Amino acid sequence: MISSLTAEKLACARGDRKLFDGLSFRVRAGQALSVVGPNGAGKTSLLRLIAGFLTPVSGRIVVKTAGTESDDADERGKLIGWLGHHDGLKPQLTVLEQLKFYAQLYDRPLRPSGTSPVTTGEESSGALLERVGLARQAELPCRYLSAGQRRRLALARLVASNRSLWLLDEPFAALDTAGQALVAHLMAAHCGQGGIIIAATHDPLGLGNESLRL
Amino acid sequence: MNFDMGAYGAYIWPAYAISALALTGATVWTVTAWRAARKKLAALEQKK
Amino acid sequence: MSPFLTLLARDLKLAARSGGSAALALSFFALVATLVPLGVGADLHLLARVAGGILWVGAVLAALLSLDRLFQGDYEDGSLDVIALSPLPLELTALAKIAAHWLSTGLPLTLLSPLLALMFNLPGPAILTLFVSLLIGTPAVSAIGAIGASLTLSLKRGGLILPLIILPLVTPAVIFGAGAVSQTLDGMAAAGALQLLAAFSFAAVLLSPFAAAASVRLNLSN
Amino acid sequence: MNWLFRYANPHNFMRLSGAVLPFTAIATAICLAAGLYFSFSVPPDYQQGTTITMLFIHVPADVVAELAYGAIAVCSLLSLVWRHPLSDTAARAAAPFGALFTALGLITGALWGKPMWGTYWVWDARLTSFLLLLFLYLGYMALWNAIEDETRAARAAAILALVSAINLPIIKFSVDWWSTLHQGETIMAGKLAPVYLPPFLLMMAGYTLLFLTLWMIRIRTAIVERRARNLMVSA
Repeated sequence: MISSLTAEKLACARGDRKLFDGLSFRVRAGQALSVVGPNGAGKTSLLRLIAGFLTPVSGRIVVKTAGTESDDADERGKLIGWLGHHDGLKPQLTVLEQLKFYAQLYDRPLRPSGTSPVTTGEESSGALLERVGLARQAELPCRYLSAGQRRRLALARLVASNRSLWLLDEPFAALDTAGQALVAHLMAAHCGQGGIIIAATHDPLGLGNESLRL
Repeated sequence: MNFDMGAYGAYIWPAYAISALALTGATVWTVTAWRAARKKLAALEQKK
Repeated sequence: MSPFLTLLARDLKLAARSGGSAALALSFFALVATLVPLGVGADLHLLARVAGGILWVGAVLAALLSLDRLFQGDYEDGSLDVIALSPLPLELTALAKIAAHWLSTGLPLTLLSPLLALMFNLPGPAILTLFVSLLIGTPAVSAIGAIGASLTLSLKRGGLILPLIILPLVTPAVIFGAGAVSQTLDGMAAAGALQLLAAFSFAAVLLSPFAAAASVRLNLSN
Repeated sequence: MNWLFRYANPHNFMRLSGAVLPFTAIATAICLAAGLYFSFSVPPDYQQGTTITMLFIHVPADVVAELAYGAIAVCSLLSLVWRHPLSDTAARAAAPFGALFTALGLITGALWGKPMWGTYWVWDARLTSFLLLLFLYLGYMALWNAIEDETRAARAAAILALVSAINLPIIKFSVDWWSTLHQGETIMAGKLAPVYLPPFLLMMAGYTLLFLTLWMIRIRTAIVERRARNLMVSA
């Protein structure tokens, strides 16, 4: 389980353009950090930096887990649940296929609906889809989903990945009020279980959390 | 020096001509680009 | 199911559902094989002579058709980010995609080749050599192709530059594959050529995932 | 590796290459002039006749063509392993010259082939390998130009160059194998008689020096262009 993430004097550049410099912050288990700032300030780049897709020009990111400390991007990647701009869904796959694919890819296979859990906390695919409000769409190919429904499925995938460090890029985008409430609820639950959330967002997260302005 | 290539001259001279042309062309192109870049940088540094 | 097989199964499912890229590759392959006699004439003797080369070149071109989408689809819709953070190393991700590409194009092309070879008047033993050479050689095309696909994955018109990058690199496969067929035609043993082809294919499948993973990683830094 | 990085720093490179360039340029001119003089002073070969003069421009072009690809591969390795930006610039700068020398090797080879075999193009193993090398150069340059972001283009091109460099010997081997299969001929038969060595070696040195000179100027141009761009961006 993750206990904290610390950024030390991060600097990031895209091509010849400097995005930010000397950026330091710390997020502890159970906390959420919202990254706010105008378009082009480097919110997405910060998330990609934490995910290890980008390498910082200088500075480092340290993750503490149960007594050990590491600034290795690959190690960190194993803790990360990613929700990017794009939902990562294939139009040809059904909602259930898509969810099961990601769950198995993350080595957290979902229990088929109607069977009983083997270990505690193991959720069934049906229950998870129910939770994000897509139970009726389970057999529907993703190409027929609305933008909001696609986002809900991406959220279900995020939950199914069972990672402790959530990196969310505009988690409220494309969602209606009920959907936004769902995101807030999922995030509160994640923090409640000792997870960490770092979210790039226009709106405040509504968790009484800290925010970082770029 | 002997420039009499006999019957093979029809192949040898074009080969030398093409090689000379290409290498001269490459040199001219390289040097022109270098001069242009230098001039541009000098102009920009002057403006500062 | 392991993450590797999960990804392989998904890519095969996607290939089967998106208009059947295998069917397209097969049609293209058959079409090339039809155009050649129309171009060079229906002299059965001549056709038998060129069959090995034509069918090998046709198979490589047909396999190239669907190659540019190997990583591009996942890159564009954001799946690649999620896959990259999964427990599956990118090298194995690349290998799964190579395997999926081969199973959905290289293998069907190989299975179709004896039929086309018959139409080219290729004698039995040569047909067998062609079949075996395609079977062991087409994985190299998918593997080397994966390098090209990963290098061009962010390009809108990557499909144009991909063949330029890939074709020179797969020439050894074409040479050994088609060479084996002509050796059989001449009544020589083709085992040597097939062994060279197998070695090339093995090395390509073994090493390409590393190059492809490196270039996927570079394209994620966006 | 530290000594290398000291010279690979753009500033130091500009100083060092600026000092070396006049000498390589003069040496190039001397070698080529003397090489040409001797090329037309040697007696005709007892087998090939006057076509032996073709050798003095064909073989150096081929050798430099391969040398340039080797240079690109080494620079690509330096760039991928040590992430040095100057090696990317150097790799990119070498490519057009490599392609040019490859093309020259092919053209002179074809013109040599006509009197030798009565046809401009024979699918001889060496010519065929060089044709494939030309395509490798074209693909490499096309990839550089296709990717907008320069750092990404550099890394992608470096990966391609390394993959190609590993594959190049295999391609050559396969083409040689193919050529024996079809009873192909080879253009370079026998050993070079001592009388032809002076023009051959001088032309070889001249071509190599010309490549090095042009390459350095090209790298310098790229560095100056980048400086100008940085000034324009910051202004």
